[in-house]
Amino acid sequence: MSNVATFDTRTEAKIPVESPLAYSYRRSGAPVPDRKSRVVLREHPFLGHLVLRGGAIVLDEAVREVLGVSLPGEPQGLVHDAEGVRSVQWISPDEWLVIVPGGEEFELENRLRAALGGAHIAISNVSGGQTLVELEGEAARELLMKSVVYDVHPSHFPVGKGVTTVFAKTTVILRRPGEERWELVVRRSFADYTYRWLLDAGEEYGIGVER
Amino acid sequence: MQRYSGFGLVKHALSHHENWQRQWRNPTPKKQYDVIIIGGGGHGLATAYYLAKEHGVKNVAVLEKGWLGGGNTARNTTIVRSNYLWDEAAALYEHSMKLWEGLSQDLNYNVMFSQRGVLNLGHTLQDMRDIQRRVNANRLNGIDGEVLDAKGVQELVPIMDCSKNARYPVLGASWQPRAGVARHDAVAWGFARAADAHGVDILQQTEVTGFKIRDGQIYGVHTNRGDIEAKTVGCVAAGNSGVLAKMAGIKLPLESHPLQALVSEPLKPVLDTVVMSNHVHGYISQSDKGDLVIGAGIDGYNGYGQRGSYPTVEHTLQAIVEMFPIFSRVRMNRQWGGIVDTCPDACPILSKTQVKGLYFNCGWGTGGFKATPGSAHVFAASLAKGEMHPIAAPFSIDRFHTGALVDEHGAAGVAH
Amino acid sequence: MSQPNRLTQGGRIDRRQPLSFTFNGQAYQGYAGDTLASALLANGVDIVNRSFKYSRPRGVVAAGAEEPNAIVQLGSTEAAQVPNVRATQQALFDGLTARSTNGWPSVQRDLMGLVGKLGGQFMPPGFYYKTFMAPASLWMTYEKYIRKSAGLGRSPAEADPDIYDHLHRHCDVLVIGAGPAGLAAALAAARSGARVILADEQEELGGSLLDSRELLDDEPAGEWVAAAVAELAGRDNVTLLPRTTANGYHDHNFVTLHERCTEHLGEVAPRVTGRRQVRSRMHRVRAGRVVLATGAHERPLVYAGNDVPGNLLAGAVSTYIRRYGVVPGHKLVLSTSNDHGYRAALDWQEAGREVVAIADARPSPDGEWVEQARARGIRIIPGSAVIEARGESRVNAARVAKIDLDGFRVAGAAETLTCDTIASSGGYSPVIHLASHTGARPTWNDDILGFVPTLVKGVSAAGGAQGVYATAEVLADGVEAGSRAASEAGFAAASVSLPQVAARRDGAAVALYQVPHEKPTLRAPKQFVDLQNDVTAAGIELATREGFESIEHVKRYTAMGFGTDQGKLGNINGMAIAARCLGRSIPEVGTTVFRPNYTPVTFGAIVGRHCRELFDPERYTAMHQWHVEHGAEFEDVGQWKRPWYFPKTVNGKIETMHEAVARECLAVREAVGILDASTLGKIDIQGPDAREFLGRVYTNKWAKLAPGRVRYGLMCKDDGMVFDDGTTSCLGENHFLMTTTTGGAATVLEWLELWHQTEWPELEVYFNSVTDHWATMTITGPEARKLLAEVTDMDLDKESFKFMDWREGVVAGVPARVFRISFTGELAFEINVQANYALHVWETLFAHGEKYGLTPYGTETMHVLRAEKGFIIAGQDTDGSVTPEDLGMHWAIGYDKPFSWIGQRALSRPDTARTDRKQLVGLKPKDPKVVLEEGAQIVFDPKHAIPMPMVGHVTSSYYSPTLDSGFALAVVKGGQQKMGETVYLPMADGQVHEAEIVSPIFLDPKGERQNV
Amino acid sequence: MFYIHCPYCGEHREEEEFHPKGQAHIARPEDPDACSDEAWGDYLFFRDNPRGIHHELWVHAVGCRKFFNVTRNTVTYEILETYKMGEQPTVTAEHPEGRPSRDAADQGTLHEGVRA
Repeated sequence: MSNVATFDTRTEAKIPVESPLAYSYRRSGAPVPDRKSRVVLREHPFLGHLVLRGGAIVLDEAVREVLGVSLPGEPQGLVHDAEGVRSVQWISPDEWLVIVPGGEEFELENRLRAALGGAHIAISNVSGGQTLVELEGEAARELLMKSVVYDVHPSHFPVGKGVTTVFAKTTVILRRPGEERWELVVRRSFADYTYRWLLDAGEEYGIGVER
Repeated sequence: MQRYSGFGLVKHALSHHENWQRQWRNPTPKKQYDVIIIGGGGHGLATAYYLAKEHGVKNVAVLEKGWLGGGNTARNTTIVRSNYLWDEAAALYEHSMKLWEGLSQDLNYNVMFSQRGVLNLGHTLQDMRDIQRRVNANRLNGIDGEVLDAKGVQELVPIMDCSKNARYPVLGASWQPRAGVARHDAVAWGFARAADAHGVDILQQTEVTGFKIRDGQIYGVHTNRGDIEAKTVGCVAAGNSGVLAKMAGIKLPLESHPLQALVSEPLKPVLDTVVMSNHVHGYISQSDKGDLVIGAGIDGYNGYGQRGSYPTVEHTLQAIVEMFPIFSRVRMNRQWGGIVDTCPDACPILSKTQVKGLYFNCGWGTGGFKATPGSAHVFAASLAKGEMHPIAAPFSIDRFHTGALVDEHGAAGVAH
Repeated sequence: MSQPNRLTQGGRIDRRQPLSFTFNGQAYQGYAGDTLASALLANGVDIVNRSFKYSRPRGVVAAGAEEPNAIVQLGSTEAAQVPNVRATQQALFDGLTARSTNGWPSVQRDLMGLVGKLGGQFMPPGFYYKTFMAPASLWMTYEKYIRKSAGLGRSPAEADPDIYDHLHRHCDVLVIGAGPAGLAAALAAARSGARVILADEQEELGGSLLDSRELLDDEPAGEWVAAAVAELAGRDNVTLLPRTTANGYHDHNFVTLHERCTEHLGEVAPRVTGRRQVRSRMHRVRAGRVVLATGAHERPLVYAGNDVPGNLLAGAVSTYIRRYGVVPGHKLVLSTSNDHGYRAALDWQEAGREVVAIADARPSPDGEWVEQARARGIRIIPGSAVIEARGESRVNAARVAKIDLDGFRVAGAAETLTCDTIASSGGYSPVIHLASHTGARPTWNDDILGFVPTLVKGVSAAGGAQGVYATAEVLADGVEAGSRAASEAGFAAASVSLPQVAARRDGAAVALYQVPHEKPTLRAPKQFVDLQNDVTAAGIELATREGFESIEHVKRYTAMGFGTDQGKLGNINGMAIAARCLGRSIPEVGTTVFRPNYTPVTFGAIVGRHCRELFDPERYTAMHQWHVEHGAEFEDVGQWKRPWYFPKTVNGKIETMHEAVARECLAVREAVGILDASTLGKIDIQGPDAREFLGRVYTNKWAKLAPGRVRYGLMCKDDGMVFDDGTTSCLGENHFLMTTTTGGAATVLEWLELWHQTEWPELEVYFNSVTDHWATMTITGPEARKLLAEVTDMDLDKESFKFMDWREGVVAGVPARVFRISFTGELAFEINVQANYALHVWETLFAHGEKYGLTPYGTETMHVLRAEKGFIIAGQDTDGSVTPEDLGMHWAIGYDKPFSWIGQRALSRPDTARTDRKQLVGLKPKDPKVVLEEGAQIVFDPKHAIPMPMVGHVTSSYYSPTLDSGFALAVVKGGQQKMGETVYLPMADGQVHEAEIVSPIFLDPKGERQNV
Repeated sequence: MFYIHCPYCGEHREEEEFHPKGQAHIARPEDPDACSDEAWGDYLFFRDNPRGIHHELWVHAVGCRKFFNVTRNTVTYEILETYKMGEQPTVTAEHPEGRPSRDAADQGTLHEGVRA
């Protein structure tokens, strides 16, 4: 696809990397979880994040071919591959977020582009711009209730759902990959605010951070 | 008109207050007037007053569909200032300020105009540039004001957090000492009483349901109390202007939005000036009764419901507590909403229309209360003379076609 | 310690848990389960406050949210101060410290009271409108004294030690109020499986059942409450929220519930295992259906002297006796218009104290409780009322007389009965406040003599809230409302069997609001309507005489209902009095509108966590840590923290901004500087129509920009005014990278989407934000190429990598896109790398940069450097009223583009086409040492009288170390045609600066320096 | 605070996720250069401002980022319907109870996703 400039922003060279939360760990610390921690925060940094734009029908076939999962066509859908490490999430009628293990994203983009031929689509690599923060534990849901305006009750937010919503005074993509597990996709420049908010609001649950 | 004075008060007290007269009559509508003012808020009543007092036009009716002073006059945060950026707006608001300064005596009604000064805070470098620009312009327009640095602000308002640790530290402010607050209801009542004394008929519960227009000339209105004739009609109906204009087949570039405000419980005096911040977005003063009177933002959607969205109130109080951390334990007593008719350039419309004899005075957005006497004074002159007063002339509807806007939004900067 | 009014048994207090507290410095004791008000009454404290206007002594009147008098200041330390606490709703805790809010030197002996007594007659409503006008110059002095006497409590002087919280909740059915109706509704809804929230403002759920005389299933009502609460608590689809007030009912069933989490425990929230707890929490509830089970407030009667301590609501008397084991006096006279009031007399007598008489306004009362009272030998005086209470600091007698209800007159001689307590009941007013928040006006119901709520979609009312008062009916009403709400929310109704309640025969009530006095209202002793604001019946009558005929006018003129109780006790009485004076009915006078809050809520709770460090997000770039470590001062740009300048310590002294910026500027002009430009918005644009789209949203041309090239673009709105700018790079034939201003990033992206989605959906193009993905560092200055060459093997030759080119490569081992664009006028490379690598690249540049004098610079230096080149900053040199022509950017306007781009049409309007508009120019101060003030106004004639015609203003102004002179950008009327002319800038200090209009490009007009 | 059904997300979402963008169905004139100054001024600035039923453009800013239309009563604030770009309202001031269906006549004249 000569009309679009793809670019591998990642290198195999041994270069020090900094996750979006690196500054926050230094500045605000990371309380070690203990037995009384009812919620634990874990960052999954350096994953591959791709934004897929295009028509659902066009993209679906390519995604199935390349990733082996079908594109969630219904709003708020979130699917994982068999290994549970690659996911595709509905963001908008013509937008999906693909998250894969770090380093796979460039090849994936190229394979998708190849599979899509000349179709009108767009793929943007945003791996450096966001990070995945996981919340786990019995108090995770209540911590989210303090933070997001969206209804996170299990009857309304089953496993396999994901939404973009208001988090305090910023925006997150909120996903529920498992019963006790929630994921926040956080923009890099807002990561510190989000982290400080979660530590503050999570204090009463004895929030711990696993690093 | 029964004159009010301290002596009179004592005299009435001795007769158990049994001899106070009505402040205004409750007349039955006449068939015909020289001028009809639609809208019995502050602007409308004041227009009638100045028509009668300054132009000898006494055969005037003010038509109010509800109760006088019941719209935005009763629902604002009572701030009066004239430190506007653009020459045209500054001239209008300063004209008003000068009238405010003698208003209680002029009306023989204490509108409690308290010139305790207004601070407009700056929190960013661009805020400070805008403040300097505005204060410099004010000075050359003959309007008082100075630029203060953070220390100067702290001295004026010791209870405010002016430290560098704030999320958006106070870098400075503009300070207009002559600005202040006034007792909003009293303004409507004072003008009503004074207009009534000049013979103006204030007709409450009188709703205009249509206009009588022939050959492009207005000659009266239909109301729920029958038709009333007049060859000059001034619409001063704030949020309802659009609805009226539509009846006359006139388009206005107006949108009516909810503007919220709130008060705390009454407190002992703690804040003796008016503090406004565009950047963290809240403004606050303390009323003579002790309530903190706090202004919230305009909601982005159109609304006639006299209420807005709760997050707007939350954001406003966040701003107030950010500026005044000591108020965290103070309680919010009441919130309410007004309906503000906003123009695309944040300036009002004082204009003739394509219907001869039909004038509009509207689009005041958040600036209406402070403009009350000035707006009415120039509008009355325009109605009396059939020609827009020079101070009113730049605010014609035409500007939205020629592009000659008086953009007070620009004063706050658009993109950074 | 003695509690003279405490009963030895009964009530829901725990006598085994005594609690100490102080009031006005005096130590007292109460029990767990007390409110501050019940504890004060137990201790025989009569005067709890002084009134607002007349400074009259006041005591406790009510037992709940409607209390107007018992407003106190809480707190033993400065930071813990809480103004205006309602003693009837404050749970007693050990160590509670309270004071009256008014009264000087003390609430017992108050000097202002003397003023009120002597001067009260001179303070009719609105007196301040009628005086203090002469001389005009003294008004501010008068006002100072008026203000001094205002207010209730005082603000703390220190910051709040506590934290607050929000919880976003969603439910199928929200039940507000946990009295009989609310409990029944919650049970019905809960059993259907719906998600239910039940909130109640009191310390305990149960409402009126907690002090009821009635038996439910032959057990005291409290037993049924306990069982119902236990069932609800055991269900995981139910959330119970005691101590939680529904304070605001907003659109589409959004309700704010304010939970007082620790206010019953102490003045500062105690820590639990070292962790902070919130003092109070706002539940922001979105409910499918709402059931208002908010009950009713009793109305007092309005009679002379009804504000003297010892005048209470009849229902409150019962509540204090039955719930708190407190009898607030010894000898009671009851004045009532209905049967409910009799409860107070029966309870009083059962508590072992004397009921002197019951003055019943009805000529022949005959209900069941009336019969009981009669049977117990209590004296009932039919057709009568208390017309006047006597006493100063406590009631010492009641004057009772026959009254003529229709004629509004006293119909017989008054009898003076010695007593210390007068209880009154004028019937009930449904609590319609929340329904009224929605904007729906309540309607008057003559059957219940009260307003009932008008309900919007999705809400229903049950029990007292809609005028249903008999317990059995209330319970049934609750079940019905709860079932209906659940079924409307999609849940099948479940059965709820109601407890048996013995039916009671009540006689009909009469309408009685103001009690007549022998003297006409204006001459009678004060009859209070709104106790908190000292509004009297005479005041209302006077207002109506003066022409204030609408109830809104009456309220505003007298201040009725504007207190912290929002007229819960007084408003209906006030309306009734206004109606009487005007000869109209209550609904004709007008209905009232209640506004949020139902009861006042602390700012802190509304603010939640959005304060202090979490007031607003701070956005950081990937290099932020480095900036902090290197001593940067920061500038707020939108939510970003950008380095403003990097002051160095030279000889132990920290540089001023002026010094630092001069050093940074020279480093760039003479060596090399580096800027963190990551905050610029970056939008990835892909699609076959991307180029066409750019042509429509930018003023200039994009048709021929080749891959590998970069172009500056200017964006207007359709009114022709500039709103953003930036460079856009052609990455591929169908692929562009747009940059925006830092503050404009989100706005521009939404702007592009707006046009694409709503006007040109046929254009095949997508926009994605990649702002955060890339970190951007600009190295600029004559040494920039040499520096870059050390860390890359890219071909940096000026012929193969031209100005306004971009190239891919590896910088410091990291894949990078490098853009040869310049905002400084110097040779410059903008290096973009994935943000996770950014700190490494940045530090590598510094590792190599020292020998070239690599200097970090911030936004201030960037501004100076760009201004020397005449480059604008959108939002600083433009203000939403500036066109591209005004900026002199003819070169960036494609008038001949095929599509009429956004903003083009507007440029030919009469005003925008004028040639004498304010135009961007340079200003050279005549005195090079002068740095003009940004925002200084420009005039052609400095001698002109004020108001002086202004022709423009300075938009940007700096000292240029390169030019060793001040210089400025400005807009001047017709300025582009006035090169070389002199303008004047009259300043606040009296100085008038002179400046010459020059080109806005001060340095290197041919652009040679950036092109090397 | 409104609860708004996003026609693209297919569910009700809190107002805080949305931004109002003014009156709906204001189309940019096809040929701006052929417009009179008055027509251009009308397009830029003049809006209906009804008391009652109003059609508005909103964007699901913190969500799917799609623009869509809302029919709302500006007095009661009740939202009567939301519909995608390119569709026409069924509830109007003339038909406050809603027209029987989005009839064919309307559908025929619209094209995908435009304001008009």
